[in-house]
Amino acid sequence: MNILQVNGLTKQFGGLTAVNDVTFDVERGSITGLIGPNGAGKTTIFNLVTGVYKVTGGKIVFDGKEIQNEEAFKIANMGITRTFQNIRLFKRLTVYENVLTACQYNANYSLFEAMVFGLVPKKIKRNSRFYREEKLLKEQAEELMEILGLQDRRNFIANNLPYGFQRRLEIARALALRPKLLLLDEPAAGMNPEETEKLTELIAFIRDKFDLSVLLIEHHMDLVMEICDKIVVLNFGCKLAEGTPKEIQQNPEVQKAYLGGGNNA
Amino acid sequence: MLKVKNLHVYYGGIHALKGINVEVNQGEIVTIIGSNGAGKSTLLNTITGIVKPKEGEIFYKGEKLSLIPHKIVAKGICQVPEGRLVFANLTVKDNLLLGAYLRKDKAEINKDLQNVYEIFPRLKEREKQMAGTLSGGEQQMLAIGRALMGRPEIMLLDEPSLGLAPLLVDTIFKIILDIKKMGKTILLVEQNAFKALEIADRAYVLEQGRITLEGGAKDIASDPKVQEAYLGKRVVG
Amino acid sequence: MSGFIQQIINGLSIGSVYALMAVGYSLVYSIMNFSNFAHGGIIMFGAYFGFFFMTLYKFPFSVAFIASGICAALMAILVERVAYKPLRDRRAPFLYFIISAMGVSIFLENIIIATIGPTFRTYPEVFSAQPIKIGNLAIGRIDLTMFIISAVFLVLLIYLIDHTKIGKAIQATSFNMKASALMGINTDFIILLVFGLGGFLAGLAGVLFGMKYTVYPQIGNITLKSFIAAVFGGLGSLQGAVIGSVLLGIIETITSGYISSQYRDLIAFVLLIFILVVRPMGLMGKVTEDKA
Amino acid sequence: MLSWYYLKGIIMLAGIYLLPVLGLSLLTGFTGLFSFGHAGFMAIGGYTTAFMMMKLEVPFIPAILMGGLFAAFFSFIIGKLTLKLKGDYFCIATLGFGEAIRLLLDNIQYFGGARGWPGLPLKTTLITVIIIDIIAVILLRNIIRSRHGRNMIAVREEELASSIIGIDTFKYKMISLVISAFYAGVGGGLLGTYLGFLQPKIFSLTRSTELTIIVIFGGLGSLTGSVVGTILLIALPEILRSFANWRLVVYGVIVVFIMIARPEGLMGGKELSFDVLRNLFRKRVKEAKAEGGK
Amino acid sequence: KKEAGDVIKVGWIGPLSGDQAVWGQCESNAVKMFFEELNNNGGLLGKKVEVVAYDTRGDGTEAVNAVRRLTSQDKVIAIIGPNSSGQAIPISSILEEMKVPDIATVATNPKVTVVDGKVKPFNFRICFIDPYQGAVAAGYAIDVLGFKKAAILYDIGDDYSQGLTQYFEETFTKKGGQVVAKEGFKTGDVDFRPQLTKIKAANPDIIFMPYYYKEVALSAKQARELGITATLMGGDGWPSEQLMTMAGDAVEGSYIINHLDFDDPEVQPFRNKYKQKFGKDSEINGYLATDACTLLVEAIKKANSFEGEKIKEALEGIEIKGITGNIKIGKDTHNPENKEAAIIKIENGKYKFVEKYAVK
Ligand SMILES: Nc1ncnc2c1ncn2[C@@H]1O[C@H](COP(=O)(O)OP(=O)(O)OP(=O)(O)O)[C@@H](O)[C@H]1O
Ligand SMILES: Nc1ncnc2c1ncn2[C@@H]1O[C@H](COP(=O)(O)OP(=O)(O)OP(=O)(O)O)[C@@H](O)[C@H]1O
Ligand SMILES: CC(C)C[C@H](N)C(=O)O
Ligand SMILES: [Mg+2]
Ligand SMILES: [Mg+2]
Repeated sequence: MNILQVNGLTKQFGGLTAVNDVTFDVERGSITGLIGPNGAGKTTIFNLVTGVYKVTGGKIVFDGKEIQNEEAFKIANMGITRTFQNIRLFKRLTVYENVLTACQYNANYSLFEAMVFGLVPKKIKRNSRFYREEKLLKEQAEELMEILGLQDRRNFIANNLPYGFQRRLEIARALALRPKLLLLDEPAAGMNPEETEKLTELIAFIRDKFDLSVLLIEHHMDLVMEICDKIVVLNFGCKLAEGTPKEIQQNPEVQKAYLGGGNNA
Repeated sequence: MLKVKNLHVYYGGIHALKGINVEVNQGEIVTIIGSNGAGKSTLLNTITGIVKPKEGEIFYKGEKLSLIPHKIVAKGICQVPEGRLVFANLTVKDNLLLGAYLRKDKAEINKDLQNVYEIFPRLKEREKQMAGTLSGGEQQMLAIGRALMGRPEIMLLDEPSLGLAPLLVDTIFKIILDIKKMGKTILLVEQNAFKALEIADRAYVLEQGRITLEGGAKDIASDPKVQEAYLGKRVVG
Repeated sequence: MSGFIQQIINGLSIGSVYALMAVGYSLVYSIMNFSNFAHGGIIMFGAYFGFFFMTLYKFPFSVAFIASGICAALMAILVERVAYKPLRDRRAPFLYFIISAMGVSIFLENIIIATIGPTFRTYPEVFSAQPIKIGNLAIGRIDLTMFIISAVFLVLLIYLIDHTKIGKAIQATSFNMKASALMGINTDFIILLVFGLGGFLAGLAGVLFGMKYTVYPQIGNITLKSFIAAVFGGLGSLQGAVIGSVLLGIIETITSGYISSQYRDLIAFVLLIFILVVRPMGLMGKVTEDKA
Repeated sequence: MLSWYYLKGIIMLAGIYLLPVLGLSLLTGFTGLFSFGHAGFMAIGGYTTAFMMMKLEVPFIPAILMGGLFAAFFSFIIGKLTLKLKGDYFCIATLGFGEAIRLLLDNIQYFGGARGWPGLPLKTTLITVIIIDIIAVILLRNIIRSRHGRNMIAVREEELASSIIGIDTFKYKMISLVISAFYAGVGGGLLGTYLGFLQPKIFSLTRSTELTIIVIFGGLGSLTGSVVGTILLIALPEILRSFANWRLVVYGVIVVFIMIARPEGLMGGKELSFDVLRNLFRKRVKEAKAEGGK
Repeated sequence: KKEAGDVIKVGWIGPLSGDQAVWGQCESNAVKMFFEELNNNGGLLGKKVEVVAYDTRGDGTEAVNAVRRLTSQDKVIAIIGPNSSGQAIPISSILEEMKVPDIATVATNPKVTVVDGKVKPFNFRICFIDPYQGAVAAGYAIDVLGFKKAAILYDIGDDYSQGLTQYFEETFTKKGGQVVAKEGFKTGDVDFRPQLTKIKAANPDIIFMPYYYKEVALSAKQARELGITATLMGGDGWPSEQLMTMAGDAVEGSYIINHLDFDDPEVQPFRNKYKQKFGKDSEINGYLATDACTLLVEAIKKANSFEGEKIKEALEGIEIKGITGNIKIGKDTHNPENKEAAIIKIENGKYKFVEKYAVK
């Protein structure tokens, strides 16, 4: 069963067709790679899937529901979330606050409950949904920071984190939603080979631990080839190829358009 | 040519650079490797005057550098900053022309422009597009192209291969070598340490604000500690 | 019919007052990305400069006009240095600039009240108060002058910004100061230049305003209207500022003339909201999709 | 030295203004929306309260609550239309709204038009003001320290990122606006019954900008800052009273000075809570002990 | 009482800053000048008078604070001012609480002294009220000048302007006249052409302009530019030495309802003294503030006491001769009763007294 189906997806900016009739799907529980030269339309596809852009044509089906042109937050609440290629953290908040904020998805207490139970003696508070859920959120935030190795820098202002940590924080924030489908846009950018390797393990670990599917954009071929179950290759907005890492690596067209001699793989 | 002496930089309470000494000679490629948060970008930013050091001096051609960015740039030092920082509200072409802001030679500027377009044909196609809507990799090309337009004597490159497709990564390193051949000097910060060390003459390893290792690029590349920490277990290629 | 045409003329006349103020205001906005509420204060000072140059020092009009512009430009630069630069150096968010600007505008208005007094003053007559008459219609001479001056400066500024290197540097600086500095742009100078230009325009606007109406410490409040007009036209767009101003002027007069003068601003406001709902970036503002 | 009667007046006024300031603090400081129209919401609250009490003989407390609700209702309509607008565009819309409300009231002779509405019952007392203030601060603090408050802050920081973590940004802006209008409305009701008089002039643009100045002066994103800012900036003109016509000159200078000396405002995102005080105290004690040990 | 030795304090409030500062500064000057002179002439009941003047920015809430301070901190025995109803109305509860009488200078809304038929015990005033002035204007326009078609241009956001408009319109239509156009503008506006163009189309005989002289000058000039020839008429917001310099020919031939005849010999001493001392002419407020002081001093003498309540009682029904005419404070209204208005016509750029007039 596929968690995501993209069907004939097209996006135009003025006269420019950034994504042109692209069709592929992401199998449940898989890690699917989305690769292609710069400007091929990868990020644009993420923007379309997450509702940041309106589609020009085609269909996006998530978990059996058509979601194209839904509002971004609704799509997020259905279970798709992402990281950004150009990092978009809550810049002036701390690491902990970034993660905790994102955890909000897992709580249901209302504004009214918050107003009433916010400042009352513990005895009364303890039995409220507000108290229980807030406690839970905090635990979740701690856990996520732990998993992504952010505990040491929990009180850093996000903007002051080194690049690599900002990327991790983006992942942590995305995971807070307990997504069914996680879209990662160049998570390894700015990481050295050692760190990239750790990230590779982390992504696989996350997939299993959180029981989710991953759609991944990356230019680090070692990472892509190692963990992807399937790879979709884009070129000039069109799908160029689709297949297992092996197939893709040996595909001459992909080599010519993207890999270049294959010495990066 | 460029000499950094006992540099200390603080961000509020954070001691980001703890007494750095770096030297770059005319016509050399020098690379700085180090993990996230080591202080690489901080070093480059301090050289171009964007970050003010608390202690220490920077000499350029024997002269002490001022701390004012545009004066530093006027001396022929140019940086490709981390995060690209293209002018999102201007077209690709305007971005490139701004790279040549301090130059007056119209004809030469035009020649360089064509040259950049040759290296990155994608930019030529997108000449009139607003830079902010370019894809990540396209922006990176633009940032490099913009720096080339300034015809600097020394270029500070902060992770120039970031976000570029493998094919282009090769291109970029070729370009860096080409620039060197033109007699220019390069200070390169790279996560792709393997490639960086391959083209560099000398290298520094930066760890938590301190230089822990320095020497010829080949030596550094064969250092077991460096191999483990920065090159990954499987050295590819 | 002649009533209607007269109303349009009235609208253009009011609109050109707004326009002259809005251009300088919009110029500063386009680089600093914040609404410089001190602009009104500079305009007011411009009006006083012109008044004193002409009455106390007996400068001829043209000299007084330009001198007021220059004085106002220096003042704008001073304000920038004192009230904004420290904030800029600390990379403070734009809200703080706005508050600082409000402080400045309170200061400017009241320093006049406290020193030279709150009374109104009248310029000596330079342009004949007799309007140009075409049949039943009356067109004020100052109105015409203002209209022409706004138009000329608009064209000059657009040329400067869109077609010169300095203009590109201004745009670049407005977008990212750090990156601009890395291009070798002297961002500090660019900012002074913009404030100077904005201040110069404010000075001219002040003199013309003072001549057309009168000089008093609250002149600055009129900039509220040009502020609205600039937003209406699309912030940061100079063309937008002018078009917005003229439109606002005409909307106001048509409303006063044919619907209700009592509810004029209410109707203008509803229209403004309506236009913004349809075009959230103002009339001439660029609509860009947020690239993620 | 200072007479209690006079001091009481200032405290009451500060207490009354604290409400719209708190509302605006939520909107501007925590949600990142700038409003120049809050005097308009105060006006709606004030006139509604007066109408309820004078014409419908509703008791005091329900009447000011109605004032708040009515202001909130108006803000809801305005929000529906304009919350999609960004930055200054939204700000202009609120500015226009505030002015429009005043113009409307100027024209409604039933409420006295521009000549105002005298003879309102003088119900506002120091105790009521203080109790309402305390409740208002606590409620707001509770909101801010909940996921709802964090969502608002997220919207302030980065709208796009907020929406991809499932935050309905429009809804949270709306909640913030409605709550802040409610606070402003209640403040308006209290002001009317403190002065015994309402006049559209009282709710001028200057008043709106004053509120904004207070919020930013106190420090964006800090409730403590709003409280401290209100007290200081309401008291400041009183302190400066003897400067006569130089008063506002000095006021302007002080505002600019604070902004450039402490651009983050007095409190700048920090809160003064009992925990902080306690910790501060403990630290002092520890330090003292350490010193003593040496 | 607590007064330090032989000094008593009198308060004044009004706008020293903000957009009404012109009037406030003039009033505070006049009040200070008045008491200075009084002190030089031996003071009041053997005591010197100190004036404590506070700025209100013209704002009601500030007025409340200022009065709280005056009454409790400074312990003034009485207050002069403020200059507008918006400030005068909210202070009444404090005056009552602290038992300090106040004489407003130009707060013309009837409700300053009387609300719902009840007189406010400590609020007094020296000026006419809006209904009276509006009626005088309308009466004079129709009965004496014989104009039948009037247009009104007024400031919607200003209480005074709205008041005069209402009563002018009422009287004028009651007397058989017709208001052919009624146009509004907003405080702070400087361009009135759209409204005037509309008024021109209605072709009135007279245009009633109940607002202050800055706007008067601007609107009159613009009216003439548009070719409007109708006679203009205004209230006590008009008279100022500045009007003529600003408006020039545009106001020639206009009629003004004023408190006094500027050329009246009785007025000259104050007029000259003020000009000499401050280097500029007094606004109309200066005259009224001076009369308010005279009124207060007479009341204190009559009461032979500095106690608020006694002064208040003395004020009720007191009669004085001030520079703005004979003033008798009504017991049930706290207004000057039957104060005659002076009709002034502008001729050759001068204020020319026409006659004293009271509406029938
Ligand atoms: N808002 C926009 N307006 C105009 N063109 C756009 C816009 N967004 C993207 N594009 C163009 O669409 C193309 C696809 O961009 P996209 O960001 O999807 O590329 P990408 O595959 O993610 O590339 P990279 O690997 O470099 O990040 C690019 O050529 C880009 O210039
Ligand atoms: N503006 C800032 N404010 C506070 N701390 C900062 C700031 N910028 C950087 N730092 C801190 O300084 C240290 C060095 O950061 P720097 O960005 O120079 O690292 P880097 O080596 O370039 O890392 P990366 O490889 O991730 O780009 C880090 O610990 C970082 O958290
Ligand atoms: C727009 C307003 C808030 C400020 C106004 N322009 C002034 O200078 O006072
Ligand atoms: Mg991309
Ligand atoms: Mg870096």
